[in-house]
Amino acid sequence: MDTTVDITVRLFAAYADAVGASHTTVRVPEPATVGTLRTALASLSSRLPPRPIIAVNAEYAGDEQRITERDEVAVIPPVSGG
Amino acid sequence: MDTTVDITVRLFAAYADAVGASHTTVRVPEPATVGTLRTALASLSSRLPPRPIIAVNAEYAGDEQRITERDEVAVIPPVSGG
Amino acid sequence: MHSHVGPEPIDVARITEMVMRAGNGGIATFIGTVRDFADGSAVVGMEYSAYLQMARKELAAIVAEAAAAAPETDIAAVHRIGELTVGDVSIAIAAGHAHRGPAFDACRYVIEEAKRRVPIWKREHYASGRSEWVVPPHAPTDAPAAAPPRGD
Amino acid sequence: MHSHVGPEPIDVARITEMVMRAGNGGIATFIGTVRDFADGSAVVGMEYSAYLQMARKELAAIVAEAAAAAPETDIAAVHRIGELTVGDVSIAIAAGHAHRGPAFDACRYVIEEAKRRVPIWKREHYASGRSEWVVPPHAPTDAPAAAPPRGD
Repeated sequence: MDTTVDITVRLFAAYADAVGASHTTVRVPEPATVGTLRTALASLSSRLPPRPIIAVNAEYAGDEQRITERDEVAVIPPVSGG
Repeated sequence: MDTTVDITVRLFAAYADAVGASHTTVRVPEPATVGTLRTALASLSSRLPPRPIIAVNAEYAGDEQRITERDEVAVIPPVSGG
Repeated sequence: MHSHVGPEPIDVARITEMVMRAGNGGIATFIGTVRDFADGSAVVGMEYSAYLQMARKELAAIVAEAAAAAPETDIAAVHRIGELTVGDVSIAIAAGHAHRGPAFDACRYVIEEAKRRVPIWKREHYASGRSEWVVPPHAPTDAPAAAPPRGD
Repeated sequence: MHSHVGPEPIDVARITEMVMRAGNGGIATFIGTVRDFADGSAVVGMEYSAYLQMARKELAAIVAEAAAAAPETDIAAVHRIGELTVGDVSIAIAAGHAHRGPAFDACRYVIEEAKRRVPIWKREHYASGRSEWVVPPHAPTDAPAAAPPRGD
């Protein structure tokens, strides 16, 4: 049987507005990676981009990185500071 | 008969120290130019460079520029401000 | 090295003094302020929001990278968040070095990388009453990595 | 535009404020200070002397050239002369523009050209009691002309 894991992701700025929340939970198949999470996020809201940028534990993360329920996962809109 | 003109030149920094004065007068053949003045200056002190940089009326001047007794002429050591 | 992200007003003189060591003959600074106009619209204010923990970590990493590029560079960088009004200082960076070249390079590196990598987002408040998140002109499609080491 | 050469202590905050218009989102500054060490010798002070009338004219010309390179750039530049001690600010330049690129470029242009063309000379006072005029590493053999116009 396929197992899944529920990943809670933080949302910021335009993404938080799009989803209407500062956190949301996404169900992804095990083993969960940044790549599978990005795919799952696409179905969350049509106002999120197809493959949004992800940070894990406050660091930018690539598709291969494994994630668990205990990681702090965030979806990072294109930054516009300065 | 060859005529000459006495040009008073201002000296600064290392050049003033070398000549031991903040002004000096140099006799140059008429028609006086920056070029002929530069040549005449070389004999003034062995501690001046062979062809020192000249300003006329507070602007850098090239060899072709004519000069008279009424111009403010200065010998400009390599600058080191900032 | 000093870096900070927070709601406190930025004291530019203090940031500059942080890098004024007796050996630093050259100090380059960059100050970013809220402009009154953006893309043809009158702006009356700007809200900066951040993923604070990560923004602090990322800005500190950028400052460390810039300092590593030239030995004995001192750098201070602060980004303000919250509601700002036109003319307010949103970011201040100061870099000090014995010579001006490395000071300019370090200052420039920090602002360029900060704009590329630090998770801070701004929302412009327009004179019309509307507000909008600013979309950067070249949004990346993958996680931004640290810039490659700089050569001279 | 503002430029000055004189013996008055330099107020960096004032120079910076001069270019902080509401349209200027980016301000780049350069501050030059007297270093405690030069070419391996401990320095205790520095005397700056100038051909004052020409130095003012030349610095004003450089500032005008930098401003002409990008429309709506604001620039302020001040060079101090006289006896300075270690840590004193000898030069301060601030350039403001809507965007950071032109602000950095203008600031850099002014310091590079000022060091090349403004008739100011410095004499280092060493801890040993000696004093010496500083000889720049690449002294020109002909009168320095204005730099060619910069492209972007």
